[in-house]
Amino acid sequence: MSLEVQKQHDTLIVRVCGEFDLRAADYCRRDIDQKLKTQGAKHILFNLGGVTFIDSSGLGVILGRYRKVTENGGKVAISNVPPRVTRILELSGITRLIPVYANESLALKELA
Amino acid sequence: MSLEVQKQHDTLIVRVCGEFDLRAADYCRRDIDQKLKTQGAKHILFNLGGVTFIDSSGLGVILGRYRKVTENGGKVAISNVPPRVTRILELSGITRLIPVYANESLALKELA
Amino acid sequence: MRLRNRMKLEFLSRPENVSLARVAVATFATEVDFNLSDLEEIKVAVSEAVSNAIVHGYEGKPTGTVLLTATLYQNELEIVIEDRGRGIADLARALQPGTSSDPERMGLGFVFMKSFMDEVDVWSEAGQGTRVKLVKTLPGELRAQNLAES
Amino acid sequence: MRLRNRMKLEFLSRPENVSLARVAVATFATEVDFNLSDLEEIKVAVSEAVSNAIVHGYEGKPTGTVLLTATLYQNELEIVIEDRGRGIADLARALQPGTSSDPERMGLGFVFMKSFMDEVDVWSEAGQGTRVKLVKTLPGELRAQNLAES
Ligand SMILES: Nc1ncnc2c1ncn2[C@@H]1O[C@H](COP(=O)(O)OP(=O)(O)O)[C@@H](O)[C@H]1O
Ligand SMILES: Nc1ncnc2c1ncn2[C@@H]1O[C@H](COP(=O)(O)OP(=O)(O)O)[C@@H](O)[C@H]1O
Repeated sequence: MSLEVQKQHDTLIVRVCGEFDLRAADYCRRDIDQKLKTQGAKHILFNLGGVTFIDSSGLGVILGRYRKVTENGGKVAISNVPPRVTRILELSGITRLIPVYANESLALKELA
Repeated sequence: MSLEVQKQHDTLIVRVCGEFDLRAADYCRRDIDQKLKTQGAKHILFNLGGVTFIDSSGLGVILGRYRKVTENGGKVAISNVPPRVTRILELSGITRLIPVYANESLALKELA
Repeated sequence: MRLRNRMKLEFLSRPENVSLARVAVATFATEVDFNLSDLEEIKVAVSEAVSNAIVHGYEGKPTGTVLLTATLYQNELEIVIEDRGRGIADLARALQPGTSSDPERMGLGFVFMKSFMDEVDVWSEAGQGTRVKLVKTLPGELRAQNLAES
Repeated sequence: MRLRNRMKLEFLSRPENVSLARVAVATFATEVDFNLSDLEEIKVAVSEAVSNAIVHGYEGKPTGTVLLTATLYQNELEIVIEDRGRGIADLARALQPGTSSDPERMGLGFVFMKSFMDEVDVWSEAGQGTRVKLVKTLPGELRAQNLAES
Protein backbone atom coordinates (compact mmCIF):
# COMPACT_ATOMS: atom_id res chain seq x y z
CA MET A 1 0.00 0.00 0.00
CA SER A 2 1.26 3.48 -0.79
CA LEU A 3 -0.03 6.97 -0.15
CA GLU A 4 0.57 10.12 -2.17
CA VAL A 5 -0.46 13.30 -0.42
CA GLN A 6 -0.54 16.69 -2.13
CA LYS A 7 -1.96 20.04 -1.05
CA GLN A 8 -3.90 22.14 -3.56
CA HIS A 9 -5.42 25.40 -2.26
CA ASP A 10 -7.36 24.41 0.89
CA THR A 11 -7.55 20.73 0.03
CA LEU A 12 -5.32 17.79 0.91
CA ILE A 13 -5.49 15.35 -2.01
CA VAL A 14 -4.85 11.81 -0.76
CA ARG A 15 -4.17 9.23 -3.48
CA VAL A 16 -4.40 5.70 -2.12
CA CYS A 17 -2.79 2.79 -3.99
CA GLY A 18 -2.85 -0.94 -3.23
CA GLU A 19 -4.60 -2.81 -0.43
CA PHE A 20 -6.40 -0.46 1.95
CA ASP A 21 -6.75 -2.82 4.92
CA LEU A 22 -5.81 -3.05 8.61
CA ARG A 23 -2.11 -2.89 7.89
CA ALA A 24 -2.48 0.26 5.80
CA ALA A 25 -5.04 1.89 8.10
CA ASP A 26 -2.77 2.74 11.04
CA TYR A 27 -0.11 4.25 8.85
CA CYS A 28 -2.61 6.20 6.73
CA ARG A 29 -4.44 7.62 9.70
CA ARG A 30 -1.25 8.96 11.24
CA ASP A 31 0.18 10.26 7.98
CA ILE A 32 -2.98 12.08 6.92
CA ASP A 33 -3.62 13.61 10.35
CA GLN A 34 -0.07 14.83 10.56
CA LYS A 35 -0.15 16.38 7.09
CA LEU A 36 -3.56 17.98 7.74
CA LYS A 37 -1.92 19.77 10.65
CA THR A 38 1.47 20.70 9.19
CA GLN A 39 0.09 21.76 5.81
CA GLY A 40 -2.92 23.55 7.31
CA ALA A 41 -5.48 22.05 4.88
CA LYS A 42 -9.22 22.39 5.44
CA HIS A 43 -10.71 19.77 3.12
CA ILE A 44 -9.71 16.25 2.07
CA LEU A 45 -10.16 14.55 -1.28
CA PHE A 46 -9.62 10.79 -1.32
CA ASN A 47 -8.63 9.58 -4.78
CA LEU A 48 -9.24 5.81 -4.62
CA GLY A 49 -8.18 5.17 -8.23
CA GLY A 50 -5.31 2.86 -7.27
CA VAL A 51 -7.12 0.83 -4.61
CA THR A 52 -7.02 -2.91 -5.32
CA PHE A 53 -8.74 -3.98 -2.10
CA ILE A 54 -10.67 -2.23 0.65
CA ASP A 55 -12.43 -3.46 3.78
CA SER A 56 -13.97 -1.83 6.86
CA SER A 57 -10.53 -0.93 8.26
CA GLY A 58 -9.77 1.17 5.17
CA LEU A 59 -13.26 2.66 5.06
CA GLY A 60 -12.84 3.51 8.75
CA VAL A 61 -9.88 5.76 7.92
CA ILE A 62 -12.04 7.72 5.46
CA LEU A 63 -14.95 8.02 7.90
CA GLY A 64 -12.62 9.00 10.76
CA ARG A 65 -11.06 11.77 8.66
CA TYR A 66 -14.57 12.90 7.66
CA ARG A 67 -15.56 13.30 11.31
CA LYS A 68 -12.40 15.21 12.12
CA VAL A 69 -12.50 17.54 9.14
CA THR A 70 -16.22 18.37 9.33
CA GLU A 71 -15.85 19.25 13.03
CA ASN A 72 -13.55 22.04 11.90
CA GLY A 73 -15.95 23.20 9.19
CA GLY A 74 -14.14 21.39 6.35
CA LYS A 75 -15.51 19.08 3.65
CA VAL A 76 -14.53 15.63 2.36
CA ALA A 77 -14.94 14.14 -1.11
CA ILE A 78 -14.07 10.86 -2.83
CA SER A 79 -13.05 10.42 -6.48
CA ASN A 80 -11.97 7.80 -9.04
CA VAL A 81 -13.71 4.84 -7.38
CA PRO A 82 -12.75 1.56 -9.12
CA PRO A 83 -15.65 -0.80 -9.93
CA ARG A 84 -14.58 -3.39 -7.33
CA VAL A 85 -14.73 -0.73 -4.59
CA THR A 86 -18.11 0.78 -5.55
CA ARG A 87 -20.35 -1.80 -3.94
CA ILE A 88 -18.61 -1.96 -0.57
CA LEU A 89 -18.51 1.85 -0.46
CA GLU A 90 -22.28 2.01 -0.95
CA LEU A 91 -22.95 -0.83 1.48
CA SER A 92 -20.95 1.00 4.15
CA GLY A 93 -23.26 4.02 4.02
CA ILE A 94 -20.28 6.34 3.45
CA THR A 95 -21.71 7.52 0.12
CA ARG A 96 -24.68 8.96 2.01
CA LEU A 97 -22.28 11.23 3.94
CA ILE A 98 -19.49 11.90 1.46
CA PRO A 99 -20.04 12.90 -2.19
CA VAL A 100 -18.36 10.80 -4.87
CA TYR A 101 -16.95 12.32 -8.09
CA ALA A 102 -15.66 10.75 -11.29
CA ASN A 103 -12.30 12.50 -11.15
CA GLU A 104 -10.18 14.89 -9.09
CA SER A 105 -10.99 18.09 -10.98
CA LEU A 106 -14.75 17.64 -10.61
CA ALA A 107 -14.27 16.96 -6.91
CA LEU A 108 -11.95 19.94 -6.40
CA LYS A 109 -14.48 22.25 -8.09
CA GLU A 110 -17.10 21.26 -5.49
CA LEU A 111 -14.71 21.47 -2.54
CA ALA A 112 -13.52 24.98 -3.46
CA MET B 1 -2.13 -23.79 -16.63
CA SER B 2 -3.26 -24.22 -20.21
CA LEU B 3 -1.89 -26.08 -23.20
CA GLU B 4 -2.32 -25.26 -26.89
CA VAL B 5 -1.26 -28.04 -29.22
CA GLN B 6 -1.02 -27.63 -33.00
CA LYS B 7 0.47 -29.82 -35.71
CA GLN B 8 2.56 -28.27 -38.46
CA HIS B 9 4.13 -30.66 -41.00
CA ASP B 10 5.91 -33.31 -38.90
CA THR B 11 6.03 -31.22 -35.73
CA LEU B 12 3.69 -30.96 -32.76
CA ILE B 13 3.88 -27.39 -31.48
CA VAL B 14 3.09 -27.32 -27.76
CA ARG B 15 2.44 -23.84 -26.32
CA VAL B 16 2.51 -23.90 -22.52
CA CYS B 17 0.88 -21.10 -20.50
CA GLY B 18 0.80 -20.50 -16.76
CA GLU B 19 2.38 -22.53 -13.96
CA PHE B 20 4.15 -25.62 -15.26
CA ASP B 21 4.32 -27.58 -11.99
CA LEU B 22 3.24 -30.94 -10.54
CA ARG B 23 -0.42 -30.20 -11.07
CA ALA B 24 0.13 -29.38 -14.74
CA ALA B 25 2.64 -32.17 -15.37
CA ASP B 26 0.27 -35.15 -15.25
CA TYR B 27 -2.24 -33.54 -17.53
CA CYS B 28 0.40 -32.32 -19.99
CA ARG B 29 2.16 -35.64 -20.22
CA ARG B 30 -1.05 -37.47 -21.07
CA ASP B 31 -2.32 -34.81 -23.46
CA ILE B 32 0.94 -34.55 -25.41
CA ASP B 33 1.49 -38.31 -25.63
CA GLN B 34 -2.05 -38.84 -26.86
CA LYS B 35 -1.76 -36.13 -29.51
CA LEU B 36 1.65 -37.40 -30.64
CA LYS B 37 -0.06 -40.68 -31.38
CA THR B 38 -3.35 -39.55 -32.90
CA GLN B 39 -1.79 -36.79 -35.01
CA GLY B 40 1.19 -38.90 -36.04
CA ALA B 41 3.81 -36.20 -35.39
CA LYS B 42 7.53 -36.93 -35.35
CA HIS B 43 9.05 -33.87 -33.63
CA ILE B 44 7.97 -31.64 -30.73
CA LEU B 45 8.49 -27.92 -30.29
CA PHE B 46 7.85 -26.57 -26.77
CA ASN B 47 6.97 -22.86 -26.90
CA LEU B 48 7.45 -21.72 -23.28
CA GLY B 49 6.51 -18.09 -23.98
CA GLY B 50 3.52 -18.12 -21.61
CA VAL B 51 5.16 -19.96 -18.70
CA THR B 52 4.98 -17.97 -15.45
CA PHE B 53 6.56 -20.66 -13.26
CA ILE B 54 8.42 -23.91 -13.86
CA ASP B 55 10.03 -26.46 -11.55
CA SER B 56 11.49 -29.95 -11.95
CA SER B 57 8.03 -31.49 -12.46
CA GLY B 58 7.46 -29.30 -15.52
CA LEU B 59 10.99 -29.81 -16.80
CA GLY B 60 10.45 -33.56 -16.34
CA VAL B 61 7.60 -33.46 -18.86
CA ILE B 62 9.91 -31.91 -21.46
CA LEU B 63 12.73 -34.37 -20.78
CA GLY B 64 10.33 -37.33 -20.79
CA ARG B 65 8.92 -36.30 -24.19
CA TYR B 66 12.50 -35.83 -25.45
CA ARG B 67 13.38 -39.42 -24.52
CA LYS B 68 10.23 -40.75 -26.15
CA VAL B 69 10.51 -38.78 -29.39
CA THR B 70 14.26 -39.35 -29.93
CA GLU B 71 13.75 -43.11 -29.46
CA ASN B 72 11.60 -42.95 -32.58
CA GLY B 73 14.13 -40.89 -34.50
CA GLY B 74 12.38 -37.56 -33.88
CA LYS B 75 13.78 -34.25 -32.60
CA VAL B 76 12.76 -31.81 -29.85
CA ALA B 77 13.25 -28.05 -29.62
CA ILE B 78 12.35 -25.29 -27.18
CA SER B 79 11.46 -21.69 -28.08
CA ASN B 80 10.41 -18.33 -26.57
CA VAL B 81 11.98 -18.92 -23.14
CA PRO B 82 10.99 -16.12 -20.72
CA PRO B 83 13.86 -14.60 -18.66
CA ARG B 84 12.60 -16.10 -15.38
CA VAL B 85 12.73 -19.60 -16.93
CA THR B 86 16.20 -19.32 -18.52
CA ARG B 87 18.30 -19.98 -15.45
CA ILE B 88 16.42 -23.05 -14.21
CA LEU B 89 16.43 -24.48 -17.74
CA GLU B 90 20.22 -24.18 -17.91
CA LEU B 91 20.70 -25.48 -14.38
CA SER B 92 18.65 -28.58 -15.26
CA GLY B 93 21.05 -29.55 -18.04
CA ILE B 94 18.18 -29.75 -20.52
CA THR B 95 19.76 -27.08 -22.71
CA ARG B 96 22.70 -29.43 -23.29
CA LEU B 97 20.29 -31.96 -24.84
CA ILE B 98 17.62 -29.80 -26.44
CA PRO B 99 18.34 -26.75 -28.62
CA VAL B 100 16.70 -23.46 -27.66
CA TYR B 101 15.48 -20.93 -30.26
CA ALA B 102 14.28 -17.34 -29.94
CA ASN B 103 10.98 -18.01 -31.71
CA GLU B 104 8.84 -20.71 -33.32
CA SER B 105 9.82 -20.09 -36.93
CA LEU B 106 13.55 -20.37 -36.22
CA ALA B 107 12.91 -23.60 -34.32
CA LEU B 108 10.67 -25.04 -37.03
CA LYS B 109 13.32 -24.32 -39.65
CA GLU B 110 15.80 -26.49 -37.72
CA LEU B 111 13.31 -29.26 -37.02
CA ALA B 112 12.25 -29.56 -40.67
CA MET C 1 -21.00 -33.53 2.31
CA ARG C 2 -17.92 -34.87 0.60
CA LEU C 3 -14.69 -33.07 1.41
CA ARG C 4 -12.68 -32.09 -1.65
CA ASN C 5 -9.79 -30.15 -0.19
CA ARG C 6 -8.70 -28.60 3.11
CA MET C 7 -6.05 -26.27 4.41
CA LYS C 8 -5.19 -24.87 7.81
CA LEU C 9 -3.27 -21.66 8.19
CA GLU C 10 -1.92 -20.50 11.55
CA PHE C 11 -0.27 -17.11 11.92
CA LEU C 12 0.68 -14.43 14.41
CA SER C 13 -1.75 -11.62 15.17
CA ARG C 14 0.16 -9.07 13.10
CA PRO C 15 -1.60 -6.67 10.70
CA GLU C 16 0.56 -7.81 7.75
CA ASN C 17 -0.90 -11.30 8.08
CA VAL C 18 -4.40 -10.16 7.14
CA SER C 19 -3.27 -9.99 3.54
CA LEU C 20 -1.59 -13.40 3.87
CA ALA C 21 -4.93 -14.87 4.99
CA ARG C 22 -6.79 -13.26 2.09
CA VAL C 23 -4.28 -14.45 -0.52
CA ALA C 24 -4.18 -17.99 0.87
CA VAL C 25 -7.99 -18.31 0.87
CA ALA C 26 -8.29 -16.77 -2.61
CA THR C 27 -5.67 -19.18 -3.98
CA PHE C 28 -7.37 -22.11 -2.26
CA ALA C 29 -10.73 -21.01 -3.71
CA THR C 30 -9.54 -20.56 -7.32
CA GLU C 31 -9.77 -24.32 -7.62
CA VAL C 32 -13.55 -24.06 -8.02
CA ASP C 33 -13.89 -21.25 -10.55
CA PHE C 34 -15.77 -18.85 -8.33
CA ASN C 35 -16.43 -15.76 -10.41
CA LEU C 36 -14.34 -12.67 -9.67
CA SER C 37 -16.96 -10.87 -7.63
CA ASP C 38 -17.53 -13.95 -5.46
CA LEU C 39 -13.78 -14.12 -4.83
CA GLU C 40 -13.70 -10.41 -3.92
CA GLU C 41 -16.54 -10.94 -1.46
CA ILE C 42 -14.82 -13.93 0.14
CA LYS C 43 -11.65 -11.85 0.52
CA VAL C 44 -13.50 -9.02 2.26
CA ALA C 45 -15.25 -11.40 4.67
CA VAL C 46 -11.96 -13.15 5.56
CA SER C 47 -10.27 -9.79 5.97
CA GLU C 48 -12.95 -8.64 8.42
CA ALA C 49 -12.87 -11.79 10.56
CA VAL C 50 -9.06 -11.91 10.70
CA SER C 51 -8.79 -8.17 11.42
CA ASN C 52 -11.26 -8.62 14.29
CA ALA C 53 -9.17 -11.45 15.76
CA ILE C 54 -6.10 -9.19 15.69
CA VAL C 55 -7.66 -5.87 16.74
CA HIS C 56 -10.33 -7.03 19.18
CA GLY C 57 -9.40 -10.60 20.10
CA TYR C 58 -5.75 -9.90 20.86
CA GLU C 59 -6.25 -6.14 21.33
CA GLY C 60 -3.48 -5.35 18.89
CA LYS C 61 -0.84 -7.51 20.62
CA PRO C 62 1.22 -9.19 17.87
CA THR C 63 1.95 -12.39 19.80
CA GLY C 64 -1.45 -14.09 19.59
CA THR C 65 -2.17 -16.96 17.21
CA VAL C 66 -4.96 -16.86 14.64
CA LEU C 67 -6.11 -20.12 13.07
CA LEU C 68 -7.86 -20.20 9.71
CA THR C 69 -9.30 -23.43 8.29
CA ALA C 70 -10.69 -23.56 4.77
CA THR C 71 -12.59 -26.61 3.57
CA LEU C 72 -13.96 -27.20 0.13
CA TYR C 73 -17.02 -29.46 0.12
CA GLN C 74 -19.03 -30.62 -2.87
CA ASN C 75 -21.35 -27.62 -2.68
CA GLU C 76 -19.68 -25.03 -0.52
CA LEU C 77 -16.52 -23.38 0.72
CA GLU C 78 -16.35 -23.18 4.52
CA ILE C 79 -13.87 -20.91 6.29
CA VAL C 80 -13.38 -20.91 10.05
CA ILE C 81 -11.36 -18.16 11.77
CA GLU C 82 -10.44 -18.69 15.43
CA ASP C 83 -8.59 -16.74 18.09
CA ARG C 84 -7.93 -17.43 21.76
CA GLY C 85 -8.21 -13.80 22.72
CA ARG C 86 -10.51 -11.65 24.80
CA GLY C 87 -13.78 -13.08 23.49
CA ILE C 88 -17.11 -11.26 23.18
CA ALA C 89 -19.17 -10.84 26.35
CA ASP C 90 -22.35 -9.57 24.70
CA LEU C 91 -22.53 -11.25 21.31
CA ALA C 92 -26.04 -10.05 20.42
CA ARG C 93 -24.89 -6.47 20.86
CA ALA C 94 -21.61 -6.96 18.96
CA LEU C 95 -23.53 -8.33 15.97
CA GLN C 96 -25.65 -5.18 15.64
CA PRO C 97 -24.66 -3.05 12.63
CA GLY C 98 -22.62 0.00 13.55
CA THR C 99 -21.65 -1.31 16.98
CA SER C 100 -17.95 -1.13 17.75
CA SER C 101 -15.97 -1.19 20.97
CA ASP C 102 -13.34 0.92 19.15
CA PRO C 103 -14.21 4.54 18.33
CA GLU C 104 -11.86 4.49 15.29
CA ARG C 105 -13.78 1.54 13.76
CA MET C 106 -17.11 1.45 11.97
CA GLY C 107 -18.83 -1.60 13.41
CA LEU C 108 -19.33 -2.96 9.90
CA GLY C 109 -17.20 -6.11 10.06
CA PHE C 110 -20.07 -8.48 10.81
CA VAL C 111 -22.33 -6.54 8.41
CA PHE C 112 -19.91 -7.18 5.55
CA MET C 113 -19.43 -10.83 6.51
CA LYS C 114 -23.21 -11.33 6.46
CA SER C 115 -23.69 -9.40 3.20
CA PHE C 116 -20.96 -11.27 1.36
CA MET C 117 -21.28 -14.84 2.63
CA ASP C 118 -24.22 -17.23 2.59
CA GLU C 119 -23.83 -18.22 6.22
CA VAL C 120 -22.08 -16.62 9.19
CA ASP C 121 -21.92 -18.26 12.62
CA VAL C 122 -20.12 -16.85 15.63
CA TRP C 123 -19.17 -18.64 18.84
CA SER C 124 -17.52 -16.63 21.58
CA GLU C 125 -17.05 -16.59 25.30
CA ALA C 126 -15.49 -13.79 27.35
CA GLY C 127 -11.86 -14.63 28.08
CA GLN C 128 -11.94 -17.77 25.92
CA GLY C 129 -11.73 -16.50 22.37
CA THR C 130 -13.87 -16.27 19.28
CA ARG C 131 -14.67 -18.56 16.37
CA VAL C 132 -16.31 -17.33 13.19
CA LYS C 133 -17.61 -19.69 10.53
CA LEU C 134 -18.14 -18.28 7.03
CA VAL C 135 -19.83 -20.30 4.29
CA LYS C 136 -20.05 -19.50 0.59
CA THR C 137 -22.27 -21.73 -1.52
CA LEU C 138 -20.76 -22.72 -4.86
CA PRO C 139 -22.39 -21.17 -7.93
CA GLY C 140 -25.30 -23.27 -9.25
CA GLU C 141 -23.57 -24.51 -12.41
CA LEU C 142 -20.61 -25.73 -10.35
CA ARG C 143 -22.87 -27.57 -7.91
CA ALA C 144 -24.61 -29.40 -10.74
CA GLN C 145 -21.27 -30.29 -12.31
CA ASN C 146 -19.99 -31.68 -9.01
CA LEU C 147 -23.08 -33.81 -8.58
CA ALA C 148 -22.58 -35.20 -12.08
CA GLU C 149 -18.96 -36.04 -11.26
CA SER C 150 -19.69 -37.71 -7.92
CA MET D 1 17.80 -14.80 16.43
CA ARG D 2 14.74 -12.66 16.97
CA LEU D 3 11.53 -13.99 15.44
CA ARG D 4 9.69 -11.39 13.37
CA ASN D 5 6.79 -13.37 11.95
CA ARG D 6 5.63 -16.96 11.60
CA MET D 7 2.99 -18.93 9.76
CA LYS D 8 2.05 -22.60 9.60
CA LEU D 9 0.19 -24.02 6.65
CA GLU D 10 -1.25 -27.52 6.68
CA PHE D 11 -2.82 -29.01 3.57
CA LEU D 12 -3.80 -32.26 1.87
CA SER D 13 -1.30 -34.01 -0.40
CA ARG D 14 -3.07 -32.90 -3.58
CA PRO D 15 -1.15 -31.52 -6.58
CA GLU D 16 -3.23 -28.31 -6.64
CA ASN D 17 -1.88 -27.44 -3.18
CA VAL D 18 1.70 -27.05 -4.43
CA SER D 19 0.70 -23.71 -5.91
CA LEU D 20 -1.08 -22.79 -2.65
CA ALA D 21 2.17 -23.42 -0.75
CA ARG D 22 4.17 -21.30 -3.19
CA VAL D 23 1.74 -18.39 -3.09
CA ALA D 24 1.49 -18.46 0.71
CA VAL D 25 5.28 -18.44 1.17
CA ALA D 26 5.76 -15.73 -1.47
CA THR D 27 3.13 -13.53 0.21
CA PHE D 28 4.67 -14.17 3.62
CA ALA D 29 8.11 -13.28 2.22
CA THR D 30 7.06 -10.02 0.50
CA GLU D 31 7.22 -8.44 3.93
CA VAL D 32 11.01 -8.24 3.70
CA ASP D 33 11.51 -6.87 0.18
CA PHE D 34 13.39 -9.84 -1.22
CA ASN D 35 14.20 -8.98 -4.81
CA LEU D 36 12.18 -10.69 -7.53
CA SER D 37 14.78 -13.30 -8.42
CA ASP D 38 15.18 -14.29 -4.74
CA LEU D 39 11.41 -14.69 -4.51
CA GLU D 40 11.39 -16.84 -7.67
CA GLU D 41 14.11 -19.05 -6.22
CA ILE D 42 12.27 -19.46 -2.92
CA LYS D 43 9.15 -20.45 -4.86
CA VAL D 44 11.00 -23.12 -6.84
CA ALA D 45 12.59 -24.59 -3.69
CA VAL D 46 9.22 -24.73 -1.89
CA SER D 47 7.61 -26.24 -4.96
CA GLU D 48 10.24 -29.03 -5.07
CA ALA D 49 9.97 -29.92 -1.39
CA VAL D 50 6.16 -29.90 -1.39
CA SER D 51 5.96 -31.87 -4.64
CA ASN D 52 8.31 -34.47 -3.12
CA ALA D 53 6.09 -34.81 -0.05
CA ILE D 54 3.09 -35.45 -2.32
CA VAL D 55 4.69 -37.63 -5.01
CA HIS D 56 7.22 -39.58 -2.96
CA GLY D 57 6.16 -39.18 0.68
CA TYR D 58 2.50 -40.04 0.12
CA GLU D 59 3.10 -41.79 -3.22
CA GLY D 60 0.42 -39.71 -4.91
CA LYS D 61 -2.33 -40.51 -2.39
CA PRO D 62 -4.33 -37.29 -1.85
CA THR D 63 -5.22 -37.96 1.80
CA GLY D 64 -1.87 -37.27 3.44
CA THR D 65 -1.14 -34.06 5.33
CA VAL D 66 1.76 -31.77 4.45
CA LEU D 67 2.89 -29.19 7.02
CA LEU D 68 4.76 -26.07 6.00
CA THR D 69 6.16 -23.65 8.58
CA ALA D 70 7.69 -20.34 7.54
CA THR D 71 9.55 -18.21 10.05
CA LEU D 72 11.03 -14.81 9.46
CA TYR D 73 14.02 -14.08 11.69
CA GLN D 74 16.11 -10.94 11.82
CA ASN D 75 18.54 -12.23 9.18
CA GLU D 76 16.85 -15.10 7.42
CA LEU D 77 13.69 -16.77 6.19
CA GLU D 78 13.36 -20.39 7.32
CA ILE D 79 10.88 -22.76 5.71
CA VAL D 80 10.24 -26.28 6.99
CA ILE D 81 8.23 -28.79 4.94
CA GLU D 82 7.15 -32.02 6.66
CA ASP D 83 5.26 -35.13 5.69
CA ARG D 84 4.43 -38.31 7.58
CA GLY D 85 4.79 -40.50 4.54
CA ARG D 86 7.06 -43.25 3.34
CA GLY D 87 10.34 -41.64 4.34
CA ILE D 88 13.73 -42.06 2.68
CA ALA D 89 15.67 -45.25 3.47
CA ASP D 90 18.95 -44.20 1.82
CA LEU D 91 19.23 -40.45 2.24
CA ALA D 92 22.79 -40.12 0.93
CA ARG D 93 21.72 -41.75 -2.31
CA ALA D 94 18.51 -39.71 -2.63
CA LEU D 95 20.50 -36.48 -2.30
CA GLN D 96 22.72 -37.31 -5.30
CA PRO D 97 21.92 -35.22 -8.39
CA GLY D 98 19.93 -37.09 -11.00
CA THR D 99 18.78 -39.82 -8.62
CA SER D 100 15.06 -40.50 -8.69
CA SER D 101 12.94 -43.43 -7.59
CA ASP D 102 10.44 -42.39 -10.29
CA PRO D 103 11.44 -42.91 -13.95
CA GLU D 104 9.23 -39.98 -15.03
CA ARG D 105 11.12 -37.57 -12.73
CA MET D 106 14.54 -35.98 -13.12
CA GLY D 107 16.09 -36.29 -9.69
CA LEU D 108 16.68 -32.54 -9.63
CA GLY D 109 14.47 -31.55 -6.69
CA PHE D 110 17.25 -31.49 -4.10
CA VAL D 111 19.66 -29.99 -6.66
CA PHE D 112 17.32 -27.02 -7.15
CA MET D 113 16.71 -26.64 -3.41
CA LYS D 114 20.47 -26.50 -2.81
CA SER D 115 21.12 -24.13 -5.72
CA PHE D 116 18.41 -21.69 -4.73
CA MET D 117 18.59 -21.65 -0.94
CA ASP D 118 21.47 -20.85 1.40
CA GLU D 119 20.92 -23.91 3.57
CA VAL D 120 19.09 -27.20 3.02
CA ASP D 121 18.75 -29.84 5.75
CA VAL D 122 16.87 -33.10 5.39
CA TRP D 123 15.77 -35.46 8.15
CA SER D 124 14.04 -38.69 7.17
CA GLU D 125 13.42 -42.18 8.40
CA ALA D 126 11.87 -45.02 6.42
CA GLY D 127 8.20 -45.32 7.32
CA GLN D 128 8.26 -42.19 9.51
CA GLY D 129 8.23 -39.32 7.07
CA THR D 130 10.50 -36.56 5.87
CA ARG D 131 11.34 -33.06 7.05
CA VAL D 132 13.15 -30.55 4.85
CA LYS D 133 14.47 -27.25 6.19
CA LEU D 134 15.19 -24.49 3.68
CA VAL D 135 16.93 -21.27 4.70
CA LYS D 136 17.31 -18.08 2.66
CA THR D 137 19.53 -15.38 4.10
CA LEU D 138 18.13 -11.89 3.80
CA PRO D 139 19.92 -9.61 1.34
CA GLY D 140 22.81 -7.68 2.96
CA GLU D 141 21.15 -4.25 2.93
CA LEU D 142 18.08 -5.67 4.67
CA ARG D 143 20.19 -7.35 7.33
CA ALA D 144 21.95 -4.10 8.12
CA GLN D 145 18.62 -2.27 8.26
CA ASN D 146 17.19 -4.84 10.67
CA LEU D 147 20.20 -4.53 12.94
CA ALA D 148 19.79 -0.77 12.95
CA GLU D 149 16.12 -1.16 13.90
CA SER D 150 16.69 -3.70 16.66
N1 LIG E 1 -12.50 -11.81 17.44
C1 LIG E 1 -13.06 -10.95 18.31
N2 LIG E 1 -12.66 -10.90 19.61
C2 LIG E 1 -13.22 -10.03 20.48
N3 LIG E 1 -14.20 -9.17 20.15
C3 LIG E 1 -14.65 -9.16 18.88
C4 LIG E 1 -14.12 -10.05 17.90
N4 LIG E 1 -14.77 -9.82 16.73
C5 LIG E 1 -15.65 -8.85 16.98
N5 LIG E 1 -15.61 -8.44 18.27
C6 LIG E 1 -16.47 -7.41 18.91
O1 LIG E 1 -17.59 -7.18 18.09
C7 LIG E 1 -17.66 -5.80 17.71
C8 LIG E 1 -18.27 -5.66 16.32
O2 LIG E 1 -17.40 -6.22 15.37
P1 LIG E 1 -17.43 -5.68 13.86
O3 LIG E 1 -18.83 -5.72 13.37
O4 LIG E 1 -16.43 -6.44 13.08
O5 LIG E 1 -17.01 -4.16 13.96
P2 LIG E 1 -15.60 -3.45 14.22
O6 LIG E 1 -14.48 -4.41 13.95
O7 LIG E 1 -15.61 -2.30 13.26
O8 LIG E 1 -15.60 -2.98 15.65
C9 LIG E 1 -16.25 -5.30 17.84
O9 LIG E 1 -16.21 -3.90 18.04
C10 LIG E 1 -15.72 -6.08 19.04
O10 LIG E 1 -16.11 -5.48 20.24
N1 LIG F 1 9.33 -36.35 1.01
C1 LIG F 1 9.89 -37.48 0.51
N2 LIG F 1 9.44 -38.70 0.89
C2 LIG F 1 9.98 -39.84 0.40
N3 LIG F 1 10.99 -39.86 -0.48
C3 LIG F 1 11.49 -38.68 -0.90
C4 LIG F 1 10.98 -37.45 -0.44
N4 LIG F 1 11.68 -36.45 -1.03
C5 LIG F 1 12.59 -37.03 -1.82
N5 LIG F 1 12.49 -38.39 -1.76
C6 LIG F 1 13.34 -39.37 -2.47
O1 LIG F 1 14.51 -38.70 -2.91
C7 LIG F 1 14.64 -38.84 -4.33
C8 LIG F 1 15.30 -37.61 -4.92
O2 LIG F 1 14.47 -36.48 -4.76
P1 LIG F 1 14.56 -35.27 -5.78
O3 LIG F 1 15.97 -34.81 -5.86
O4 LIG F 1 13.58 -34.22 -5.38
O5 LIG F 1 14.17 -35.86 -7.20
P2 LIG F 1 12.77 -36.32 -7.85
O6 LIG F 1 11.66 -35.72 -7.08
O7 LIG F 1 12.85 -35.83 -9.24
O8 LIG F 1 12.73 -37.81 -7.78
C9 LIG F 1 13.23 -39.09 -4.82
O9 LIG F 1 13.21 -39.76 -6.06
C10 LIG F 1 12.66 -39.93 -3.70
O10 LIG F 1 12.99 -41.29 -3.82
